[in-house]
Order: sequence, then C-alpha cells, then structure tokens
Amino acid sequence: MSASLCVVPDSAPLGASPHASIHEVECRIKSHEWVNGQYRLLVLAAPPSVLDCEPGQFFHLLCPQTDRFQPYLRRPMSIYSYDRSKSELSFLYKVAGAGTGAMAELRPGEFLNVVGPLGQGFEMRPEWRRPLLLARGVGLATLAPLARECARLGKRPVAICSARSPELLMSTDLFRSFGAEVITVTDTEGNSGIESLTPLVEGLVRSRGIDAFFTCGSSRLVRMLQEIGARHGIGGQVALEQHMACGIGMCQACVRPFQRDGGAVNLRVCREGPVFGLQEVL
Amino acid sequence: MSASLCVVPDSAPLGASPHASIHEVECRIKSHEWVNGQYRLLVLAAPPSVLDCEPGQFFHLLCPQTDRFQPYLRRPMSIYSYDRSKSELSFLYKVAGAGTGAMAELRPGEFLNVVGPLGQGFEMRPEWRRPLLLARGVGLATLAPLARECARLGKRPVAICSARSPELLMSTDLFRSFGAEVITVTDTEGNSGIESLTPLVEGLVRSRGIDAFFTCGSSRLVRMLQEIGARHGIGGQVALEQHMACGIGMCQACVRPFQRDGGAVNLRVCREGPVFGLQEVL
Amino acid sequence: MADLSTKIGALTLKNPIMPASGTFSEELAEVFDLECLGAHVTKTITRGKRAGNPVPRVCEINGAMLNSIGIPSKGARAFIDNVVPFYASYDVPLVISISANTADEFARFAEEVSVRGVAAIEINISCPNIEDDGKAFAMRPGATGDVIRKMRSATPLPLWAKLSPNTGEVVEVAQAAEAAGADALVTANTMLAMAIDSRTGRVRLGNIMGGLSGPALKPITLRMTYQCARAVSIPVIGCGGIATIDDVLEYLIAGARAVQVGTATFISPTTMPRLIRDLDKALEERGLSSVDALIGTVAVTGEALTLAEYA
Amino acid sequence: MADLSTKIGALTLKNPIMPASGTFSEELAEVFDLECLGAHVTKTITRGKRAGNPVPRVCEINGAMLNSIGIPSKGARAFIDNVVPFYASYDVPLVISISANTADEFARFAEEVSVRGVAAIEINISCPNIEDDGKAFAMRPGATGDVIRKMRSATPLPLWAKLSPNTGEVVEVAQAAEAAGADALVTANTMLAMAIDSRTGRVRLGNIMGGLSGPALKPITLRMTYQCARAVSIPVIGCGGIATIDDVLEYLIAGARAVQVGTATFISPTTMPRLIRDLDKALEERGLSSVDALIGTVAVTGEALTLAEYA
Ligand SMILES: Cc1cc2nc3c(=O)[nH]c(=O)nc-3n(C[C@H](O)[C@H](O)[C@H](O)COP(=O)(O)OP(=O)(O)OC[C@H]3O[C@@H](n4cnc5c(N)ncnc54)[C@H](O)[C@@H]3O)c2cc1C
Ligand SMILES: Cc1cc2nc3c(=O)[nH]c(=O)nc-3n(C[C@H](O)[C@H](O)[C@H](O)COP(=O)(O)OP(=O)(O)OC[C@H]3O[C@@H](n4cnc5c(N)ncnc54)[C@H](O)[C@@H]3O)c2cc1C
Ligand SMILES: Cc1cc2nc3c(=O)[nH]c(=O)nc-3n(C[C@H](O)[C@H](O)[C@H](O)COP(=O)(O)O)c2cc1C
Ligand SMILES: Cc1cc2nc3c(=O)[nH]c(=O)nc-3n(C[C@H](O)[C@H](O)[C@H](O)COP(=O)(O)O)c2cc1C
Ligand code: FES
Ligand code: FES
Repeated sequence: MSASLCVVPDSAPLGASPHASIHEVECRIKSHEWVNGQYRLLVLAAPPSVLDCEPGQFFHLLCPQTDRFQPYLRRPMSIYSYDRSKSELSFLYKVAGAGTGAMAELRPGEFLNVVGPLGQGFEMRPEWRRPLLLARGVGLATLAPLARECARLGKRPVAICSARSPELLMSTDLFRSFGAEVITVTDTEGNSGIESLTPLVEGLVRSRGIDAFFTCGSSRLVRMLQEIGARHGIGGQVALEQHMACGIGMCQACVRPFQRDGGAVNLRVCREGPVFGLQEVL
Repeated sequence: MSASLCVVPDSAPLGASPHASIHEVECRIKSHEWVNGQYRLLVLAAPPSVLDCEPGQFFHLLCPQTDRFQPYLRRPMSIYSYDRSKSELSFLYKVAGAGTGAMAELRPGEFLNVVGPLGQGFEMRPEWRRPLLLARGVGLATLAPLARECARLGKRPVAICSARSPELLMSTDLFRSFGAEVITVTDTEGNSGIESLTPLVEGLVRSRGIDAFFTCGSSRLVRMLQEIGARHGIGGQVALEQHMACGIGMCQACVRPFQRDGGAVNLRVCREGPVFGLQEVL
Repeated sequence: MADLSTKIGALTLKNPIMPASGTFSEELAEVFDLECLGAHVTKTITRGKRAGNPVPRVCEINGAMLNSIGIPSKGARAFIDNVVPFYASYDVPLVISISANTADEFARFAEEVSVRGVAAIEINISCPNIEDDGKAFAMRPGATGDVIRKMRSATPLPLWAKLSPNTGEVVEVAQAAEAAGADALVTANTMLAMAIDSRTGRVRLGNIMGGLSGPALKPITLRMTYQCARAVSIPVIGCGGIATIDDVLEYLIAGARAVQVGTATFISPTTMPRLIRDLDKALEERGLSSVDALIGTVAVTGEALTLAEYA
Repeated sequence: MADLSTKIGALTLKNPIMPASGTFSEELAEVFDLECLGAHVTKTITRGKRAGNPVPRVCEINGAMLNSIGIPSKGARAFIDNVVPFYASYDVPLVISISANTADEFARFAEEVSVRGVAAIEINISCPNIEDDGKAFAMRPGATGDVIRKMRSATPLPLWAKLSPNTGEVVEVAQAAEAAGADALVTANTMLAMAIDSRTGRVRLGNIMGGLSGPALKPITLRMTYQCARAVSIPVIGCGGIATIDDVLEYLIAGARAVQVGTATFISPTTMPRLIRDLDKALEERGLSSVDALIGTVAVTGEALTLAEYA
C-alpha cells in the first residue's frame, strides 16, 4: 500500500521526504536570556537539516500554550544566527503580544517546535563592495547574519543601528566583530529621524562610497532609502514583514503589492520574500 | 451611582457581598504530593471565608492551562480536609483526564483558583451511633472528613476501604487516627466484589451494631447498601457525582432523578446534593 | 467614574453588564451582590412543566462548552410565585425569558407573565416552531415576525428578541423582529454543534446535539452583533463568549448597547462584577466619560465590500 | 497494517486524509512527500484573474483563526498550464476547487477545467450568487441544486459540493445537492465571523468579516457531517478543525468517508502524514482492519429526539 510511503516510525522526522527543504523540528533550548528590558535572545540546539540557511530567511515558531497566553498561529522570526559547527540556531526577538509573551516563558532544556528555513534570503551581489546596513529594533536581528556574511565575503559594511534610547541599542559589538563600522542613532539623542538620517546616509554615500542599501521593516526608512537610492543609482534589498498564517506559501495571507515587470503585483512575503529589491517595494 | 456597589478595589475579593457564602479565591499551593501512582494530595493555603465548610461539600477548581492540557470547565472535588487553625484546605484526587492532568502540573508556590464551599454536606444525625463508611477510590477523599467529624462527635465508625490492589489503598492510617475500625478489601485479594461485601456488611450490622451507611460514587455499592439498609431498616447518606458546568445551581447540567414526596424528581447534584439520602437515590 | 448607564429602549440600565438566560439564577446571590448588575435575566421558562433533556447535558470542547440542558421548567405559576418575588428586592430590571411552540402560545404566555416586577420579556425564539417543520422561529424572518407581532399586542412590556446563529438570514430576521415591534435584539443564542468521544464512539451529550457557547462562539456572535446593529435602529444586546473586558469592549465597539455574559460565569462566578469594574477603568483609560461614547465606534479599514468574499 | 483506503463514489483514495482547499499548495512538497495523501485538493480558482481581499487577511482568535483571503486567482488558463501538470507526477487523485458567480458560469467553468489530470471537481458554493441578492449558493437548497444540475450536464467528472455552515438549512441543501447529481459532499467551509481589536477599535481583517476555521469550528462542522451523513446516501467528507487523530476518528465515527485538513497544516505542516500514521495505529488499537469498519459507527444514548431542543 502506498500509504506506507509516509507512515513513518515515531522516531523519524514526520513524513520526511528525500526532497524536503523545509523541516518541522523540535529544538531543545540551550539558552534564553534578556538582552535588555524588551528583547530576548533564544538559542536552540538545531539539527543540520534546518541549518542550511541564509541571512534574511526566517523560521516559523510554534509558541507554547501557557496559563497567561494561548497563541494559535505560528510566529515568524528572522534568523539571528546559525552555526552548523555548533548546531545552533538563534533568534533575537521583542516581547510584544501573546506569541512572544508565551515564548518568553520558555526555559532552557524545554523544546520549541520550529518550521524552516523559509523564504528568500539576502543576495549580496559580488559588485556590491560597500554595503550600508540600516537597522532599527528587531531589524537588527534580521541584518546581523548579513553582517556576518559580509565578513565572510570580505566586505566591510557600514551599519547604522537605531533605537529609542542608548540602553536599547543592541548587537553593536556583534556588528563590530564582523568588521562593520557602526554608527548609532537614537530617538533620545534626536538623531534617528528621517531629517537626520537622510543627510547622514547621503554623507556616507559620498564619504564611504556606499553602493548598496539593506534594511528591514519600517516603511519610513524604506521610503528614505528608495529616494536616496534613486538619486544616486544605488540598489539594495529590504526584508519585509506581514501577518502570516502558513509561512510556506499556501495561504496567500501575507501578500503585499510590488512593482514588477512594469505593473503592480501581489507577492507573498513568506515565499517570494521576505527579502525584496529595494525599488520594487510599493 | 449604584454600579459603584460592586466596583470593588483591586485588592478586595471581587464583588464581595455581605451575604456571600460561596467564594471565588486564589489559593497558594502549600504542597502537592503523589500519594501513589494515581492519586495526588493537594494542600492549599486558604482564607477563613472558604473554610466554613462541612464534610461532603465540594469545591469547584479552575485547572490551569498547560502546554499539554487546556481544560475549560471547572472540576468538582470533594473536600479531603479543612483546617481553620492552619488555614488549610486539601483535596485528594485521581489523575484522570485533561483537568486533573493539568492540575497535576501545579507546583507548590503557584496558585489555584477555587470556588466554594458548595453543596450540602453529610448530616450525621445524633441517633446514629455506629456508622459504616464504605469507600472506594476517590470516595476515600469524600469520606475522610466525615470520619474526622465522627471523631469530633465521639462516634466510632467502621470504615471499609476498597481498592484495586493493596498498594492503591490510601488513607487507612488517617481513618484509624480518627478512631475508625478499618477493614480493607481489594480486587486482587478477591474480596471487594458485591458477593463478598454483602456478607461482610451484613456481618458488621450484626456484630458492630451498624446503624447508618455512608458511601459515595459507585452505583453498585449504593444499590447494595440500599438493599441491606432496606432489610434492616438502616438509613444513611450517599455522595453522588455528575458532570457539572456551574457547580452553583444555575445551569441544571448536573441533575439526577430521585425519589421524593412519592414521585421521581430531577435534583441538582451540585445544589440539593452532592449528599443525598441513601434510599432516595434512583 | 464614567457614566456606565445605557438605555435599552425605555429601560435605563445602570450598566451594560447582565447575565445571559440559562446561566444565572438566585443562587448567584451567594457569590456577589446581584444589585450591581445592569439587569437580571432568568432562565427560559415554558408555560407547562417540562423535564429537560437526558444527561450528560454538558461537555467541554476546545476551550468552549456544549449544552443540551433543554428547557426544564417548573411552569409559569411556580415562576411567578417563587422566582419573580426573589428579584423584587433588587433595584434592577428583571427580564424574563420565555418560550413556546406556536406564535399564539407565545402571545398567551407573554400576557400571563406580564406581572408586577417584570421589566421586559426576552423571547427565546431558538426553540422549535411546531407549525413550521420544527425549525426554530429564529431561523426565518416570517416566523420571527409572526411571533413578535402576536406578542406585541398581548403585552405592554418591552420585548427583546433573542436571535440564533443557526440561521443564514440574520439580518432579515433582525429586520423582521424590528418591524414586528421588538424593542431590542439579543445576539445571540448558542450554535448547534456536536461532540463525539473518539475513545468510546459515543456522542457526548444525551441529546446528541447541543449548543456551543463560550469563547469559541464569540467571533460568530460578534459578527452578528455588528451586522444587526447596522441593519436595525432598535438597540442590540451582544451575547456570546464574553469573558474579559476586551470582549465587552469589542461588542460595544461593534454596536451593542449592552452585553450578556453566559458561560463565563460558570468558569468564574465573579465575572460580571469584575467586568463592571474593568469597564469603568477601560473607559477612563480611553478618556471616555460614558459607555455611550464607545458604542458603535468600530473603524473599518479600506472600503466595505458589498458582497462579502470571505472564503 | 489496516486497510486505510476509502471510496468516494467512483474514486478510490489510498487513505481518507486530504487537504482542504485554500490550505494546500505545491510548496508543501518541500515539507513532505505529497504522494502519501488520499487526494490533492487545490485552492479555489475563478475563471478570470482576481486579486483577493485587502490585508490583513488573517488573524488569530481564541485558538482558531479568521481569514478573508478571498479568492485571488491567476485564472483558469494559468492553472491548467502550470498547476495541473505539477500534480501529474503523483499517483494521487487531483481535486480542483472552482467558484463562479452564476450557475451558468459554474457550468462553463467546469467544462473548461475538465482536463486530463483532474480527478474531481470540488464546488465552492460558499461564494456569493450574484443572481440571488449576493447570498452564497450554499445558503439555499434551490440555488445549490441549480448550480449542481447545470454542472452535472457540463462535465463527466465527479462533483463534490462543499457546503457552508452559514446556512440554517444544511440538511435541505445537502439533499438538494444529492438530488442534483453531486457525487459527494464536503462539510464544511468556514463560518462567517469577525474580530475587533479592542485597543484600537479597528476591525482585524481588511475585509471586515472573515471565515472562522480551526478547532473552534469543529463542533459545528462535525454536527453538519453527522446530519448530512444521515440525510444523504452519497459520501460525506468531513472538514473543520481537524488537527489530531481523535478529530479524524470523530468525523469518521460521525459518518464521514474521508476528511480534509485545513488550518492545522498551518500550525504544523506535517499534520497530514502524522494523521495517516496515527490512523493506522488507532485502527489497530481498536482491532479494526479497515477504515470502513469505523465509518458511521456513532453510538447514541437514549432516544433521538425529533425536535432537537438544545437551548
Ligand atoms: C519574516 C519576519 C521576520 C521577523 N523577524 C522578527 C525578529 O527577528 N524579531 C522580532 O522580534 N520580530 C520579528 N518579526 C515580527 C514578529 O513576527 C512579531 O513581532 C510577532 O509575530 C508578534 O507576535 P505576538 O503574538 O507577540 O504579537 P501580537 O501582536 O499579539 O500578534 C498577533 C498576530 O499578529 C501577527 N503579527 C504581529 N506583529 C507582526 C509583525 N510585525 N509581522 C508579522 N506578523 C505580526 C502575529 O504573528 C500574530 O499572528 C518578524 C516578522 C516577519 C514577518
Ligand atoms: C461532587 C464531586 C466531588 C468529587 N470529588 C472528587 C475527589 O475528591 N477526588 C477525585 O479524584 N475526583 C472527584 N470527583 C470526580 C472529579 O470531578 C473528576 O474525576 C474530574 O472532573 C475529572 O476531570 P478530568 O478532566 O481529569 O477528566 P475528563 O474525563 O477529561 O473530564 C471531562 C469532563 O467530564 C467531567 N467528569 C469526568 N468525570 C467526572 C466525574 N466522575 N464526576 C463529575 N464530572 C466528571 C469533568 O469535570 C469534565 O468536565 C468528584 C466529582 C464530583 C461531582
Ligand atoms: C447551560 C446553558 C443554558 C442555557 N439556557 C438558555 C435558555 O434557557 N434560554 C436562552 O435563551 N439561552 C440559553 N442559553 C444560551 C445563553 O443565554 C447564551 O446565549 C449563550 O450561552 C452564548 O453566550 P456565552 O457564550 O456567554 O455563554 C444557555 C446557555 C448555556 C451554556
Ligand atoms: C486561509 C484559508 C483559505 C481558504 N480558502 C478556501 C478556498 O479557496 N476554497 C474553499 O472552498 N475553502 C477555503 N477555505 C476553507 C477550508 O478549505 C476549510 O473548509 C475550513 O478552513 C475548515 O477547515 P479547517 O478548520 O481544518 O481549516 C480556506 C480556509 C483558510 C483557513
Ligand atoms: S503566510 Fe501563507 S502564503 Fe505567506
Ligand atoms: S452544575 Fe450547574 S446546576 Fe449543578
């Protein structure tokens, strides 16, 4: 009977197929620390199958049911770091609502069910020599592995890290350790607004020869980089967010409109994205 | 505005009314131990308001939401013991399905929300001098405080404790400490069936002058005691179970038919019971 | 303190929180002071005595419950003699829920229970109409209109029509109720559902099918509340799955002028007084001085589509 | 190993587990081998291109979800050229779900998609019928009968009618579908619902209302499955809230000959292969040698009441 094709033993990963590139696995939590009052770093012990991933890709996490929170859908989280040699996968996340609230209660030694890796990651083109990484809040989580990829490729990026206040700045040392030049801006210092960032980025284009922009999330920042990019003929990529159900491409929940082939088309953030070309974002 | 009548401060018990006799309170768990492989003893720190209770009454417990179990309705549990001087309330329960499964995960120091005391407890009439307590399984939990009440009233009951196997016998020492004469019967020894119990009880009626029967749960045992009672003109009381929603008397979920005033009537186990007259049970 | 009062037609309630029929009784007075409630709503009664359905009458299922209590009833006389007087000691409108099997019986019954102490009649039209294939009145605009029209001429009391989520014509039924003279709508009763025990292969309710209530019902009844509040001009009272202050706010925002709390009282008997307290806090947090200021304020994104495409 | 096969009319499925329309696509082949499924059921398509509804298109609510995806469609041509061939490599019946706005359009469309590689057509009659006030076809027996009758003469393929929980006349609609020539019923689609964010006062779906799916829907659709399985003699396929093997067993026991798994695949993309494995185990534990032996075995306690009294 062909049904036996996927009547897998209890111990085997469920319904494993030889061509599977997306996996649902239970990962043991190695550590789970507060980075500051809002963000937590979750480090998982992950099997090699899911560590064949790229910066910009994400996982879909099954948050636990707790007495306070009963999230239902999975929650998408960018890969903050992945390390095949240590079998480690980590996420940096902000505690927001029910899902992340429930996640925050997970303790080392417990397990988290993750699905991934998902989506299209960043593409660091060979001709891009001096990338600018502009990250705010959770965007840091998404861009951190890209900074590492730059280091691997021998490119020295400039990273602008933005936050509400200096205490909430994160990962600046990590970015520096990947050889990035780090510039910090914060709301409290009054230098994180578009009015301040525009001249800052324009200046970096001139002084550092920035030739590619990478950012995520905030549509204000995307809009700003699109304008500066258009003025200077600089391309780049953006990682976007959208409410998701499946995360795999089945449900069409996560569409956004993009400029492609001369017209506006709806694309799935989970599948055609989450990384898109800077200028195609509408 | 009269709405202020029950706009109570956060700290006060909600909607407290001067005439309240049923309370919803959060109790801290003092201890929570396995008694054997199936039963757990849960001891709560309870406020005096809910300790004004009687043997045979019960509480309605709000089981927690866990990753494995998400019970919705409350679960009724007989009072196993209550102690005003120690501010203690305890339950002896069998881990069965979702509700008790979730309860079993509670740790000392955590809180459990209870509503009670509920229902009509046992009435130990002055003319009953030599009561027989027949308990099996969770029935022990229900009859234990009655044994204590007997001790307080200076009556020396006989307690037949029944279980599947000798290891599963519980609380026999507790019953003895209340001055009860304890007889144990088990399935593995083959002396817990109706065929063995009937002559045993008949014998006790003759030898010990048993003049009242108390039992709970099992309809086989109730039927047997009704027959023996009818033969010897011995009355008594039975604590019954029924699926409940509200536990307070509002929903009429928990009705059972009883013989009253010459006819069969539906009575609410949570309100008119859980203790009923031995002969009125149909 | 915000003004929590709300008007349901001619009746002014001190606050918009009241119990749902069948989930409330005199016994709750042993838990908290029933004086605090916006209204008292009693379990549906029938004119004659009835036993109700076989047990088990309730089961729990995925964070919700099913019930097939039926309508056990001691009859009209016992109710008027024993229950109505109990509530007379409170300064809270008493709403009594009634049911019958034909429009004429409904009318006669309404007349009979229009006694001193009763402030309004809630019409449980989710019961089978024996003149219409046994389909509940609330399933069809025609049957609903009929029953309310006949009751309207039989009693001067305000009539609240309690709608059913089982119909495919909620809006039409709501409009028929309004046209026939209903003073308010209650949205809604339970949704017909079923549960089977996969281990034993048995149905889990004595009556096979039963009504779904609790949080799982909320998205459905909240939708009905929104639909009805837009479709009629009489007040709509939201009901279904309310347990937290957020639930209350959602119904008010959707257009309900008051809400009924059912199953949540089984989970926490102090739910209603807590909601009253929390409502006051929530209005204050939003800088609103009255419940009125919140009612019907729902903001819709984009253009409302005429033909809802949701699947 | 038990015999997991089941017959849906002329089609034999290797097991009763298949995806629900709109919750399945080619991408799932990257998670597990789609060969293991009883059937492949694709997202509803329309003949022409459509964009679907505004975002947000999904939200979660009390252990369930709402969606207002709508029916974004690349059109019939793109589907036949790109999607049908993808599934040709599997030895699994391909069921395609279609939708249209009139009975005639449905018929023309059915003819157009009756191509090699398609094993059956699922009719999504939960879409608005523009000739009937915009009420979905599945709301009324007449409209349902019409559309199926016209499709019946337009295609030789088996027709599966997917019913809606929004109607008050499930049994009548099921019987009308059978009488008009449907080969099977699917019970059911999502239930119309709504969610509001109490903090912002905004509706949580771009389309205001949306369809409820997931565990909260199960008691409703299980009830429909039971009602339909008793009312018709064509096979009924259960759908709604299935996530665990117990859910599958409950539907089979209620009378379903197969089941569709929807939202659960979003929560765990390996749900379907797991259910197939667990079904085999469950039958073995019960000493049953085939799925057939379980279907429709529900035991009812007491006497079934003719007029269900559930509220
Ligand atoms: C591709 C991708 C990568 C992401 N990476 C990160 C990351 O590395 N670190 C991080 O902190 N956050 C990240 N986010 C955002 C993160 O998914 C949300 O913060 C999270 O889902 C909020 O869930 P909640 O239950 O705590 O909040 P709630 O607001 O209670 O969530 C309610 C619902 O809305 C959805 N939702 C809320 N905010 C977002 C959002 N911004 N994007 C998508 N769905 C949302 C939730 O998934 C949930 O379904 C990412 C989002 C996407 C789409
Ligand atoms: C007045 C009263 C006192 C009780 N005292 C005790 C006690 O001291 N110790 C003890 O171990 N058990 C006692 N029980 C039984 C206890 O309530 C059930 O074992 C418990 O509800 C099972 O819940 P569950 O979720 O673990 O099991 P499940 O079988 O998953 O429960 C499913 C549903 O059925 C109900 N249910 C299942 N069994 C019973 C039952 N026997 N009586 C009533 N409802 C039931 C549950 O409350 C729940 O709503 C008492 C029952 C009643 C009515
Ligand atoms: C146990 C029970 C009994 C009920 N009895 C009645 C009733 O007699 N009449 C009525 O109109 N509604 C009755 N209902 C329906 C409730 O009034 C309410 O409409 C429904 O439960 C939805 O609200 P909830 O989710 O807050 O419970 C009953 C509900 C439950 C749970
Ligand atoms: C995101 C989403 C999209 C859906 N799209 C369709 C569809 O295009 N056609 C259809 O007939 N049903 C559609 N459905 C309904 C499902 O097929 C199924 O009937 C419903 O979700 C109930 O099953 P579930 O609880 O297992 O999800 C959709 C459901 C969801 C959640
Ligand atoms: S989340 Fe389902 S398609 Fe993107
Ligand atoms: S459980 Fe509600 S009346 Fe007894």
